[in-house]
This record gives sequence, C-alpha cells and structure tokens, in this order.
Amino acid sequence: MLEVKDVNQYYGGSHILRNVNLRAELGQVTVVLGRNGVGKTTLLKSLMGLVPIKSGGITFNGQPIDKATPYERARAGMGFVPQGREIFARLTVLENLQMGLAYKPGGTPIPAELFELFPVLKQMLGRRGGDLSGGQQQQLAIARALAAGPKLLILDEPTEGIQPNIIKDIGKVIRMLADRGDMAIVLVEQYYDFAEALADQYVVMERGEVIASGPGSEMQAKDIRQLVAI
Amino acid sequence: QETIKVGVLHSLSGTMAISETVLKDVALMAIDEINAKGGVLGKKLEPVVVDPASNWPLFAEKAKQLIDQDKVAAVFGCWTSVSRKSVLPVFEEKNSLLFYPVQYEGEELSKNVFYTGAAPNQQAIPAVEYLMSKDGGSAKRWVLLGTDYVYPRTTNKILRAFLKAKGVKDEDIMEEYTPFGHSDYQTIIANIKKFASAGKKTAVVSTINGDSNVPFYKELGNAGLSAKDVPVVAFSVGEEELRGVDTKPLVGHLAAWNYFMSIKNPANAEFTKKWAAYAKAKNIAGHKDKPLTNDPMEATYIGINMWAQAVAKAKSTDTDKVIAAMAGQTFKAPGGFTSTMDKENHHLHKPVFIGEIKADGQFNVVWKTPGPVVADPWSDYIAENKGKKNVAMAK
Amino acid sequence: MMRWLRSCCALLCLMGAASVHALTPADALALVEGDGDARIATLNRLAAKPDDQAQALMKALADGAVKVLGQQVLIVADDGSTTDATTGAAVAQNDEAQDVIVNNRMRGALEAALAVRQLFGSDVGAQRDAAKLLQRAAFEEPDATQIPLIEKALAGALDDQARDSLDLALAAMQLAAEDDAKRLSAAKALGEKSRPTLRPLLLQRLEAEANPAVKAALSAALSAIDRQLALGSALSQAFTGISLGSILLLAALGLAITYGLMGVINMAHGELIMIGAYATWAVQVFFRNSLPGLFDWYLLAALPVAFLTSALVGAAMERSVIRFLYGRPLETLLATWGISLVLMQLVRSLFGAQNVGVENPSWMSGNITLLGNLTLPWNRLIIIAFAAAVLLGVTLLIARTRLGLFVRGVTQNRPIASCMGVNTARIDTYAFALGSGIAGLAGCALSQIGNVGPDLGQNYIVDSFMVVVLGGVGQLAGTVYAALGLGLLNKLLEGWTGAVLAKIAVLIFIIVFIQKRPQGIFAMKGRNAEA
Amino acid sequence: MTTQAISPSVALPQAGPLLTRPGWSAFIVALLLVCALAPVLNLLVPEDSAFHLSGYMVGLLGKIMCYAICALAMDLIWGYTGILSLGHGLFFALGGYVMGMYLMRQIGRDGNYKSDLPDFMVFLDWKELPWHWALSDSFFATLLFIVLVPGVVAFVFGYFAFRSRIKGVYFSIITQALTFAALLLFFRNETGMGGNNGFTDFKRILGLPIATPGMRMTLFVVTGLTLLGFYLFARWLVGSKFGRVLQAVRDAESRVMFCGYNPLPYKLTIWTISAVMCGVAGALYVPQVGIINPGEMSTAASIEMAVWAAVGGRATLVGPIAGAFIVNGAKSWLTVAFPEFWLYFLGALFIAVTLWMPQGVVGLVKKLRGGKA
Amino acid sequence: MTPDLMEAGAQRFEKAAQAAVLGQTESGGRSAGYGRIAKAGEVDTTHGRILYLEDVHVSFDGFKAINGLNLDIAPGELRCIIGPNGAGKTTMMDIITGKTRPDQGSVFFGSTIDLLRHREAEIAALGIGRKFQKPTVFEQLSVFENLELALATDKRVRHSMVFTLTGEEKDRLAEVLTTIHLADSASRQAGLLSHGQKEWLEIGMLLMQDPKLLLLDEPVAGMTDEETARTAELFLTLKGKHSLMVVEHDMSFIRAISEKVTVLCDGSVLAEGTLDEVQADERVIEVYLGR
Ligand SMILES: Nc1ncnc2c1ncn2[C@@H]1O[C@H](COP(=O)(O)OP(=O)(O)OP(=O)(O)O)[C@@H](O)[C@H]1O
Ligand SMILES: Nc1ncnc2c1ncn2[C@@H]1O[C@H](COP(=O)(O)OP(=O)(O)OP(=O)(O)O)[C@@H](O)[C@H]1O
Ligand SMILES: NC(N)=O
Ligand SMILES: [Mg+2]
Ligand SMILES: [Mg+2]
Repeated sequence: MLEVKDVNQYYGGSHILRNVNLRAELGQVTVVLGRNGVGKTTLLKSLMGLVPIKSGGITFNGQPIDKATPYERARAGMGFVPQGREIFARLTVLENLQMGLAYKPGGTPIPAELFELFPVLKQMLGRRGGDLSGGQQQQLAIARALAAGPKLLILDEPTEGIQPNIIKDIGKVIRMLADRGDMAIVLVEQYYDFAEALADQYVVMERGEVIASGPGSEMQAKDIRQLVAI
Repeated sequence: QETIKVGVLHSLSGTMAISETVLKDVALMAIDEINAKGGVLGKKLEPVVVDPASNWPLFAEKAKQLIDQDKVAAVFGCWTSVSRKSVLPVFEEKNSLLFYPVQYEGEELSKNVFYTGAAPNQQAIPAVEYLMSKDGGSAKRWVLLGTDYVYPRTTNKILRAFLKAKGVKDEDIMEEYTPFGHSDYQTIIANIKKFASAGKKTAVVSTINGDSNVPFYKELGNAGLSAKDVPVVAFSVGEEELRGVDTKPLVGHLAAWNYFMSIKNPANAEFTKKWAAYAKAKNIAGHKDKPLTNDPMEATYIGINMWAQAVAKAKSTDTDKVIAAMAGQTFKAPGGFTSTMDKENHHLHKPVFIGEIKADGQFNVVWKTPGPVVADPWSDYIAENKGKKNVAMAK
Repeated sequence: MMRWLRSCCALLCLMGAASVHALTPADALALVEGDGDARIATLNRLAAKPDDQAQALMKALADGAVKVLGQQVLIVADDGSTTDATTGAAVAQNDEAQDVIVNNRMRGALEAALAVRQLFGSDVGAQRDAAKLLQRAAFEEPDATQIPLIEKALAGALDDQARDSLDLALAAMQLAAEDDAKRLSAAKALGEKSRPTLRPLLLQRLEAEANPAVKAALSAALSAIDRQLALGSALSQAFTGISLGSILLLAALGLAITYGLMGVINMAHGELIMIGAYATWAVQVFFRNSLPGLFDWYLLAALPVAFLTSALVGAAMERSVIRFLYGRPLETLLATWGISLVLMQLVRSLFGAQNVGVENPSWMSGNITLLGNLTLPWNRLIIIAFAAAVLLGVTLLIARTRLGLFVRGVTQNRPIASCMGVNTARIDTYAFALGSGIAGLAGCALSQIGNVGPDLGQNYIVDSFMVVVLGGVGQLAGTVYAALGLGLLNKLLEGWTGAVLAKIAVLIFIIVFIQKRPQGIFAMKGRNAEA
Repeated sequence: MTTQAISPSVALPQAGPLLTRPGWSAFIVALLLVCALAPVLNLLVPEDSAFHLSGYMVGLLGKIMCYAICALAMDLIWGYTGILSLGHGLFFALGGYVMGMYLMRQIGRDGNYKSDLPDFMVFLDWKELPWHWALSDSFFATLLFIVLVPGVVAFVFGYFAFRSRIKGVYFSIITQALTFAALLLFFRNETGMGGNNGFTDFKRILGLPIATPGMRMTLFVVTGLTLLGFYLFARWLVGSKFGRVLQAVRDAESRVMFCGYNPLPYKLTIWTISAVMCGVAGALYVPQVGIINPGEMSTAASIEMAVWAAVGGRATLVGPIAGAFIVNGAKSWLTVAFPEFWLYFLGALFIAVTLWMPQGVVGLVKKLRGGKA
Repeated sequence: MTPDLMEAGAQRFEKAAQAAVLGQTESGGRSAGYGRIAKAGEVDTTHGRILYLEDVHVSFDGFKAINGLNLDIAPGELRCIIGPNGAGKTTMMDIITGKTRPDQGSVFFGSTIDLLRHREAEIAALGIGRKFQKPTVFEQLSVFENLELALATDKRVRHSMVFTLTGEEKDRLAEVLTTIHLADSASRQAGLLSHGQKEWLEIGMLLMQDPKLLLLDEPVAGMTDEETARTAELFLTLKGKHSLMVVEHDMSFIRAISEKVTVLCDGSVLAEGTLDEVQADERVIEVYLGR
C-alpha cells in the first residue's frame, strides 16, 4: 500500500531523517515509536508532502508520490491527523468536518458513524473549533480525517490529551478500521501500551534512523519498551 | 559640442504628477524648438530632467543637485507654493535662477525667481470684479471655498479684504475649507445651497486644489446647482483638470486665467498646433489623442523663451547678467498679447481672461482685460504690505 | 435675468398676436456683439416680435452655435454646415469666424425669451419648463404687472403640472395685492404647498404685512416650510452619511477579503480600485467610439470588465508574489507597497499622469428632489444600492458556498487544508482575485463620483484599512457597521465643524474606539482570539 | 530548585560583548569617515578635484543619516518588539517642527515683513505668537522639547494603547490614524504652524548663518555622531535582558505575562525611546534640508520608514541603517537617472527584497558569507 | 502557637494595618472570610490553603463551562485533576491565572489575595506559574534565553536593562537545562525544537520561575513512558516546597505522583479522594475511565 524507501530529509543544515524505510499494508496498523525529537512527525509530514524529501522514494498504491502535492495525496486517499490537532479554529465543528470532505463532490453527507464514535461532536456542531477543549479538538481532528474515508490513515499521537475511555474507543476504532481490511494505518504514538496493543507492525526510530522494526507480536519479546525508554 | 544645461524640476510621480508632468513636456518642447533655431549663444540647450516626486524636501535636494552637480544655467519648475518655498533658499544661496510658471498667492519676491504665472491681482481680483458686474450676474453674497492650505487661505484673505472694500458685509461671505484630496462634497454643496437660499445672488469662488475638483464638480452637476443659480469661478481649474469631468452640467461655470486654449489668434493656433504635433511625435500619453494646452503650460513656454532671449541679450548665462537682461523682455505669448517682464518685480505683465466652461471642456472667453495687467505680488489688500515696494531684491 | 423675463412677458402681452418682421443683419449683429446691456435690449426687442429667423438665431445662440465673420452672423448646424442668420443662405466654412460670447446673463435672457413663447406653444415639456421659470421668477421677485399674463395662460389650455407652477407664481404675486382677502388666500395657498424657495419672499412679506390674519397665515406658511426644511436637512444629512458609508464599504469590501480573510496587508488595494476605474473609462471610450447609440449603457458593460481586469491583475499578483509570502503578513506590506508603486507608474506611462474623464450615463445624472432641500443625486442612490448588492453577493459567497468555506479554511491553516484535499494554491488565487475584483467594482462605482487618475487608489487605501480594522479583522458584518458608522459620523460632524475638523475628529474617534474595543467592533470572541 | 548535582558538561552561552572586534573596527572606521574624512574632502579638498565631496553630497548623506536613525528607531519597535508603527513620521515631524520653530525665530526681523512674527503668521493674520511658540526662541528649550514633545506624545498615546492591549494591525492602524489626524491639523492655518508650507527660509542657527559650508559640515558631523551613538545605544539595549524581553513580547506576549513580566512598561519604554529617536532625527533633518512641513506626516512617509528597516533586515541593527542608505540612495540616483521609470526600479526592489531576501540585505550578506564559510 | 510565630504574626498584622491605612490592601478591603488584610508580596497560608476557589461560574455564549466549582489546595500539596475532555480543567486554570474572568465566585491565593483583582503578570509575579496545554515558548529566542527570561528576579524595566546573571543563577540555569534534557540545545532556537522538547522547555521555564503554585496542564502529553516517569520524579521532588496542580489524562502518571485526586465533570467537582477511591467511583468510571 505505502512504501517508504531510503528517505532522507533535512531542515536547513540538520539531517533529520536518515535512510528511513517503512511499509504500511492494507488491514494493518503500522506503529512508529521513538522518543521526542527523533523525527516521527517529520516522517509523517514527508508522507503527506508537507515537507519535501531530499532523496529516496515514497510509493502509494504502487504509484510514486514523492513529487505530489499534499492535496493530490489526500485525493489519492491519504488521511492525516496532525500532531497538535490543528483544527480550523475559526470554523465551526460542522465546517471542520466539511473541510474533511473537501475533495468529495459538494453535498456529500458527513458519515453518521463519526457521530457514534465521537458523540460530543454532534452536540457541538455549531461551536467554533477553537473553543473546544483540547481533547474535543483531538476528537474532531480524527473525525475530520475519517470523514472522506481514506485508504491510508496517518495519525500523529492521536491519544494526546484524550480522556481514558475515549482513548479506548479510539483504539477500538483503529482496530476496527484496520480489520475491515480496506484501510492501512500508520500510527505515531508515545503511549506505549496503546501502541503495542494495536501494532501489527512496528518501527522504532532514533535520531532520524529506523533502529528496529518487525511484526507487532514480537514487541514484547524484543522488549521494545526498553528500546524506546533509553 | 559644448551645451548649456538647463534644469527641469517638475514632479513626475506622486500627487502632483497629475499637473506637473505636462509642464516637463512643454519645457522639453520649447527647448527643442530653441535648439532647432540654433540654440542660444551658438550652443544647444541640454535639458536635465529630474523627478522630485511631489516630495518637498526632495525639491530642495534636486535643486541643489541641478545647480551643484549639473551646473545648470537656469531651472524651470515647481508647481505648488510649498515646493517653491522649499527650493527658494537654494537658489538664493547659489545665486541661480528659477522660472516658476504657476499662479500663486504672492507675498514673495526673490531676485532669483521669475514668476511667469499670475499674482492674485492678475487672476483672483478681476474674476471677483467680473462676478460683481452686471454681466457676471451682480453677485452679492460670496462663498470662498478652498482646499485648506496656504494659497487658498492667502487668496481668500486678499479677496475678503477686497470684498469688504467693495461694501460686502461679513455675513455675506462664507469661507469653507476642505482637506487635501477631499472627495465628498455633499455636505459642502448642501451648505452652499443653504447659504444661497437667503435670497441675494450668490457666487462661489473656488480655490479647490486640482485633485478635489472632479468630485466637486460632479457633485455640483448632480445636485442640480447650475451656473445660472450659483456661478462658480475657479482659479485652479483649467483644460487639464476638466479632462476628467463630464462638463455638460457645468456649462457656464467660470475660470479665470491668463490663457485659455480656446483663445483665437495666430500665436495660439501655432502654439496648440506645435503642441499637438509634439505630443504625437513624443507619444505623450493622453495628449497624443487629445492634446490640451493650459495656462501653466503657456507660462512655462514664455519663461523658457524669455530666458533664452535674455541670455542672448546678455551674451552670457551668468545669473546677474541674465537677471539684468530679463527686465523688460517681451515675448509674443500664445495668449495673444505681448507679455512683458516687469522691469522690477520679476512678474509678467499679463492679460486676464475669464472663461465659461463649455460642453466640450474648453472655455468660452466671456471677459478679458483690455491689456496686460501689472502684477502686485505684495497685495495692498494685506495690511502688512502697506508701503512695500514690488521690487525684487537680493536678500 | 428675471427682470428681462418680466419685460418679455409684458411685451408679449401687449403685442398679443404676432406680426411678422424680418430679422435685419443689423439686429442680428447687435444681438451677438457689443455691450451686454445693449445686446439684451436687442434681444427683448426681437423676442417681443416673434419671427422665425430671430427665433432660430436665439435658439442657436442659446446652444452656442453662432459665429460672426466680420459683419456677418452665422449659424452653425450640428453637422457643421453654416448658414447666414438673416438670409438663411448657406455659407462656406471659414476658420476666421469668431465664436460669439454668450455669458450666463445672456444665456438666462435667451432662455427666458424662448420660454415665454413656449408657454403658449403646444409642446407640453416646453410649457412645463416655461411655467417653472415663471414660478421661479415670481418667487424671487414677484411682479404684479405679470398677473394678467399668468391669468391669461391659466385661462388657456394648459398642462396640469404647468398649471400648478403658474398657480403658485400667481399666489406669490398676489401676496402684495391691495385686497386683504386676496393676500390671505394667496398666503394660505402658498402655505399649503410650502416650497422652501419661497422662504425669503415670505420673510420679506411678513415684515411688511399689517393685517393680523394674513400675518398669521404667512407665519404658518413659514413654519411649515421651516419644519420641512429641518426634516429635509436631517434626512439629507443621513443620506449623505449613508452615501459616504456606501463608498467606504465598497472600497473596503475587497480588502475585507484580501486582508481580513487572507491576511495579506495589501497596500496595492487602492491601485486595484484604480484599475477598475480605468477599465470603466476604457469601456466608456470604446462605447463612445464604437457603440455611440448604446452609450448610456456602457456602465453595465463596464461592471464585468472592471471586475475581471482587477481580478486578473490580482490573480497575477497572487501567483507571482503574494503566494510566497503567506504567513508573513508584514512582508506582504512591503511587497504590495512595491507593487502599488509599479502599478501607479504603469498607468501613468500608459494613460498619462493626468485624470481621464468618465461621464455619468444619463440615468445616473441629475437628482430627485424631495422636500425641496432634500436632493438625492441619482449616482449616489445607485451606488448605495450597488454597494448593498455587492455586499449581499460577497456575504453569500463567503458564508454559504463551498468556495467560501475553502477560502476560510485555507486562510486559517494552509498546510492542513491541503492535507484535506483542497487545492490551496488555486483557492488562494481565487480568493485574492475575488477580493481584487471587488476592488475593481469599487473603482467602477468611484469613477462615477470622483477623479479617475493614477492616484485614485491612494485616496482610499487609508480609509479602507481603517474600516476593515475598525470593524474587526475578518468580520464582514463589522466592516459594514464600520463603513456606515464612519460615514454617518463624518457627515454629522462635518455639518457642524467643517470638513477638516470633522475628519480629524473621526480619526480621533477611531483611536479612542479601538481603546474600548481593541479587536474592532466585532471582536473575535472565544479562546482562539488571542492565539 | 532541584537538588540534582550540577552537571559540569553544560556549557552556557556567554553574553556577547557590546560589539565584536571587527564590529569595533568598523565602528571606528565609520567614526573617522564622519568626523574626519568627510570634513576634509568637503572643506579642504578643492572643488575641482576628483576627491572633493560636494555640498550636495554632504546634504544628501546628512539627510540619509537622519533617515537611518528613523530606520533604527523603527527597527527597535518593529523588528525587535513586533509592533509595527505606521505613525513614526509624526514623531519625526514633531522633532522637526520644534527645531523649525526655533529656526523661524532665529530669522528675527529679517523676514519679508520685518516683523517679530514669522512671515507666514504675518500674512495669515496672526497678531501675536500663539502660546505654543512661547519658548521657541531658546535653544536650550528647543533641545529639551525635541526630546519631550515626541516623547510625551508617544508616551501618552502608547500608555493608553498598550494598556488597552491594542495589538497587531489594530495598533498599526491607530498610529496611522494619529499621524493622519496630525497631518490634517498641521495643514490648518489655525494651528499656527505654517499650514502646508510649513517652515522654510531659515537663516541662522545659534546666531550663525545656516547656509555656509562650515555649518553644513557641522550639522553633518553632529548627525553622524548621533547616528553612531544611537547605534551603540540600540546595541546595548537589545543585548540586555530588556531586549530579550522585547523579543519575547514579540513572540508570545501572553507567555511573557505568565512569566511575571508586565509588558506594558516594556512596550511603553521602547515605544517612547523609538519615538524620541525619530524626533531627534527630525530635528537634525530640518536645518539640513531647509524645510519642515506636514508632508512628513503623510502615511506614505511612515510606511517608508518601515520599508527601510525591512529592506535592510529586521531585527538586526546594521540592517535598517543599510536599508535607509540603499533605498534613499537608490531614490536619489534613480530620480535623476531615470526620472520616468525610477518607480519601477524601486517597486521591483521592494518586491525582490521580500521574495528573495526575507532577512533583508543583511540577511543576504550573512547567507553569502555563511555559504562560503 | 510558638512565640516566634506569634511574633511574626504580630509584625505582619502591624504592617498590614499600616498598608490598610495607606490603602494598599491586596484584597481591596474585601471582607470575605478569606479577604483579610494582606501584606504585599506574601502569601498568607495561615488557613492552610494556598489556593481557594468558591462557587465559580463561567459561561461562554450560554454554555456553562464552569458551574459552581469549589476547590482548595493546601501549601505543598500535589493535587491531580482529572476529568473528561471539556470538563473545564483548562478553563479553571485560565481563571486562576487571570486569563478568563469568571461570571461569579471567588478565587483566592492564600487567604488574602483576591486573584480576580489582578492581571496576568501580577498573578505570575505573586507566584503562580503555569504550563499551557499547548506548549508556548519564545520561538525566536534560544533555549537558554527562554530560561533566563523565566528566572525569578526583579522583572521591572529598569532592572532588566542592567541585568546580568550571577554565578548562582548560572548554576541554576545549567541545572535546569540538564533536568529538561536540553543541555545540548542550550543555544538552539526554541522554535526549532520538536513538540516534546518544547513541552520540556516549558517545564524548565516554570522551574526557573520558582513559583509557589504550579499549574500544569497535561505536562506529559507527547512524552515517552520513560520521560513520563522522569517527570513524575521531578514533580515529587517539587512537592512539599511548592504546591502543584496537575491536569493529566495519563493514569499511570497520575498513579505515580498522586496523593489526592479531584475529578472534574461538567464544570464542577464530581469526586475527590485518593486515586483508588476515585477509580472505584462508578460515576467516574462512567464518564471518564471507561470499563
Ligand atoms: N521547522 C524545523 N526546522 C528545523 N528543525 C526542526 C523543525 N521542526 C522540527 N525540527 C527538528 O527536527 C527534529 C525532529 O522533529 P519531529 O517533530 O519530527 O520530532 P518527533 O519525533 O515528532 O518528536 P515529538 O515526539 O516530540 O513530537 C527535532 O530535533 C526538531 O528539533
Ligand atoms: N471561549 C469559549 N467559547 C465557547 N466554549 C468554550 C470556550 N472556552 C471553553 N469552552 C468550552 O468549555 C468546555 C471546557 O473547556 P476546557 O478547555 O476547560 O476543558 P478541559 O477540561 O481542559 O478539557 P481537555 O481535557 O480536553 O483539555 C468545553 O466544552 C469547551 O468547548
Ligand atoms: N501656487 C499654487 N497654486 O499652489
Ligand atoms: Mg512529533
Ligand atoms: Mg484542557
């Protein structure tokens, strides 16, 4: 589905991503782990085309997309939940969700299951996104990315600031989406237990490099938790 | 070949470009003409054009540059009084020459400046006299309307004194000022209507600055205040300003100048023809399709030619010698009279014309002085000028 | 002028039926040359004996179509063909022929002379005009000697409007009648109609009047007029305020999008307005040269042209410069300042530094007069309506359409919007072009009331920013309130303190108001506001 | 706070000196240029020599140095504190007017009307000096007011604006409104400041004739020293913690408050300092260019100051000075070399700087140097 | 009461009385139970409360974000606040720090300082520090300068112009830099840090500020488990000397640090007690923890 090959990326002079390789398959959750500042967000931004890569290649559905703009990638079926929520502060909740449907034809309804997933959004449809609490914003950001039904869902620390029971719900949703088999999921997560529970594949990063990867079932055995904790 | 450099100091950008650009062009035309006739003292004139960009301190800087760096023999330039005031100390310090081609408020006389535009008594006072006359409509009440700056203020001060001398009472005079660039004349026009509705014949004397005239006249036309009800006589509205106005509703409103394009005489026919040809040849935007001439253009043209004659007479471009030679110079002006440079006060003797606006944006001359009028830069209607002689002296 | 009108009337009455006298060359010459008094005397003489040739000459004079060549008086027809005024013989064109001076006084006398004849003619329009002229004359200086003439006219077949005018004229004249009853009824008649132009006359009569009943009627008539005047001037002040507000609104609306929504400090906004005005001018020139028959409708064609021209320039600006500066609003200030310099100079190079002339089409000229002193110029009325229409359009577009949603989304968070699948580059261009196009529409409207020159925009840029900021950046509703509020306030103060102090006071008001509401009238509420 | 042992490996960045060694060298060179070389080239080298510095150039450079002070002032408030003022032209003009009043009084009875009143008052119907001219004949009071008038106006305006937490464009716009209102006010005859003509035709300063090469050079040197002095002062200011608080205010004002700083006095201090600098520049400018009028309060004049700072490079100190020299030098040259086209060049310069030199000319130079190193 | 405490109390009373005469009362003369006359700059904790909120209400356009909230924190206490998203935790901090004005209710710092009468900077100067939910640092300044600005010292203009770091302060800075793992990045521009690094920097700034009361809004969001553990350690060392109010959703973190936990829901307190107590509370499980 998604294949990242030997990607290198720089901010000015500093080398942020070093020969990163990554695969994400339909029906699987690929978890990216690593400490603060190792380049996880940068990697996801490169996937979305928000930052250009210096070398290497990214293919999506077999098509190279490293030259594509973010909106072309979105139209190709990539959905993104950015770190720090980044909802449209001055648009209402409804309008935020409509932005999520931007490339669908006008008048496409917002999938009802989103509101089942995040009931609080239904109550707050008319409120401005910026007025929501941090956790509400995070829920909105996830709902927004799901609205258009992407083939690849990219999540950057989606549990940050969310209350425990909703984290569980989010975990279930991610599992369910993956299990449906028509979506690949890349998840960056600091909350180790959450990540481990969901991981079909895992990747651990350190200083911009992938230092470990493998199937999720082996995480415990390989003591990945320790690797992240160093 | 050796040349004589002359400076052309008119704003080609900024707010004043609208009026001054064409003066630069007419100056270049006059210089071309003189050169075609062999130049002066056997040398060609070489114009040095600079753009002071409607910025008054920049005028002074450019004047210095023209005199110091380019060593020009004379400078033709300025439009607003403030620009003239800004360069004046430079010309006096360097003992160089400026020819100033625009009507102004007077209250100034410098040895180093020749004023080829009108002093108030060569424009404002005859205009008001005309409106008081039977032919002008016997106006009894007066609105003195102007842009809030020194030229209108001073002119109106002189006019007020003049009107009072003619027995007009203070309550029959209304004075109103608008800011620079004012573009909403609804209230002012309503006030004029109100003032005029008191019964006696009312006339408006407008010293509104060029830019505000279009909105003023448009409002006037649309508010239905016709020249027969309340005539407006303007001192800053010429052919160029009317280019931007639909003149049909304005027919009959007046302007006072020392020259109109519509004046019929061979000298003017030649002048306008030359200008049209020049504008076409030089591809001067606007004028190549619709060539217009106006009073400051004529004044510029006279100024350059007189200076050339004076240099020829003095056989030198030395400032003092040229000044001496300028006294009494005459030139057959396009206005149809022979303009004479006063022997003492550095102003021209000029005829005064009063024109009514025609539907085609030209002026219909309805009144003119029998002959040229001598300038009175230190107006007697300003008390402090009593006893002041109209003699230009070095300071 | 009125005196001449009266003598004409008197003469006309005396003459009764017309006797035919041929116009002599001497008379013709006396009419067009010489001292004003003498010419007018000749005119009256000629007017008293209506004669087709004299009539034609008078008409031509009033139209400014008469020339003299030596001793010969010539009439120039519209097509340029020239005839002798006395003989009617065709004359070859001659450049030596001099224009005849017709000043305001002469023009007035000519109109009066022509008018009185028309009172008894069959042309209804001419009749009405003539009656109005007489009415005005009667209001200014009523002359009892004219009563017979008016009565005679009233007795004849007359158009209703003309009759109304003459009735009033008659009443004005009868105010000075000997008979108390006549004076009283005249005063009452005038009181009913309450025409503000009557005020000076009524005041004058009131002073002279002895009869208490008439006095009372006169005072009543006066106070009716004064009430009307007061109402009229209050309404007129409100109108001028709204009108100024509509101008400010039009000038600011485009900026409310490019700056308010997109955050581009667009110093070239004024120049986009200017370009719209020049586009209007160009369309006008085209119509005048190529479609003179449709000239009155050039403005309708100019609207889309002005919109598109400015929108294209805006789109070009966005594509070439502004898109590289999103997120650096203060840099846009610098770059657009540079663009504005270039655009202004470009227009100077192309069209000249001087103003170009834009005419009001006939349906936008003139005014409707209500209440005597409340005149509403058509161009201003239409611009108010136009501003309202543009506002409505913009509001719907921004609040109700997907394009509007995308514009708002993109301007708030460009990268994330693109991750949602929005082609941000295109939306940015559209949005900027839209704001620019609206500026072009404003230019089209402004061309109808003011200068069209290279500096046009400079006069509006400061006001536009004040309006947008005072309203609250990004708040369309605030922009509307701010524009109307500033317009009304400015006009209210201007009536009171004069234009200069009013403008200063408005600026100080803005400063003080912002102290009270540091985010404009419609401050963004909520927790995101400070972010 | 924590009891953890101090790790010796932590290398704290050292506070830099006021100027680096090359910085001091450059400063001294500048000082010599202004105080020694220029006077020598202008006054001692004969006029026909290729090395002669013409009076015109002295005037031009003097004027640009005044502008450079404004650009520096602008940069302190905009570049460092993030407050864009579109009203600094007012402070410049106020300083200029104070100086202008003094110079008008110095004319004495040598005016056209031989009156004690300045000429414009005579013919515009003033019978006596208005109250605000009271101390205008004292040079000492003039010096005082050059600082006080812009300072107090800025302080009062700033106090209310900052207290109401007016920020960003809202602040910019009200500064513009303020200047614009002042412009209209000064245009008026009733204000007693010469209307749109302002003040011109100065004759003396401190009793000495003003239009002599010597006096001109003196003014030039004074201006140069003032500029260099202000530069050092600004260096010191932004190098201090005060300067860092200003930058913090620029980046996140509310965070500054939660750190326990009251931003009001900080903003007010730098705002007032900046205004006073502009006022001083204005006061130096007037005797050199020979005119002060309300044109200096036009909105464009204030915007141009921001443009100088931006062209040179914001939030650097050499930048604005360089910017003032580049823009005004270009303007002076282009208006003569290409009187009809110079606006294209200037406009293109502004566009190019924003597009390709976001850090201004100084940023570009740094980048080029960095690239080589 | 020991004699020296009595002595201190007497002195305080005298100064306060003096201040009252001069009209310099911190509480503006309010005479609520907690509105005793105060001495400027000193937090009176004689009632055993450093922070006290009573019946606070806030609504936004009719939406009641805080609804009759009562809460108090003792000196040296480490209080954890949990509660569903949108419960009003951040809004409560906004109120305490002066960012939002409540519609009703009282908020006291110590027993004498009415926080509703102070502006943000004053509140910070009184000794309340805050870490925001979304990290906010001075992006253009270096990490070192960020910390330097936060340093507890005289924060007036005059002082800042002539300010230089003392050796002791330098040591403090170095120590905090190490604590927050940014020693290598001391001269890096803060804007270039990653999300998590910014969170750390913000904590560091708080440490430099040395406040009496620390308000921490989701301090470990985005941190790895290991870092979370370190943060917990850090907070535990702070407690006692400082009072802390920590908002978090990370239950393992709460478990590591908590003594007393308050659960907020719909703008008021739903439950209070030890973590085990509230975790067992059915209502808390229902609205927050999930089954
Ligand atoms: N715009 C930028 N310019 C320069 N360096 C940057 C920029 N953004 C991030 N960095 C640096 O790149 C590195 C990787 O950052 P990134 O945001 O990808 O980290 P992360 O793994 O997502 O961390 P976290 O878990 O804290 O979110 C960090 O060291 C950060 O300081
Ligand atoms: N300015 C505002 N306008 C409208 N609603 C607001 C505003 N500020 C806060 N709210 C609402 O108030 C409620 C409380 O918000 P708050 O941010 O305090 O929640 P929180 O407890 O911090 O949640 P989280 O754990 O998600 O950060 C939320 O429902 C939010 O939508
Ligand atoms: N001299 C003038 N018209 O300003
Ligand atoms: Mg990250
Ligand atoms: Mg929160």
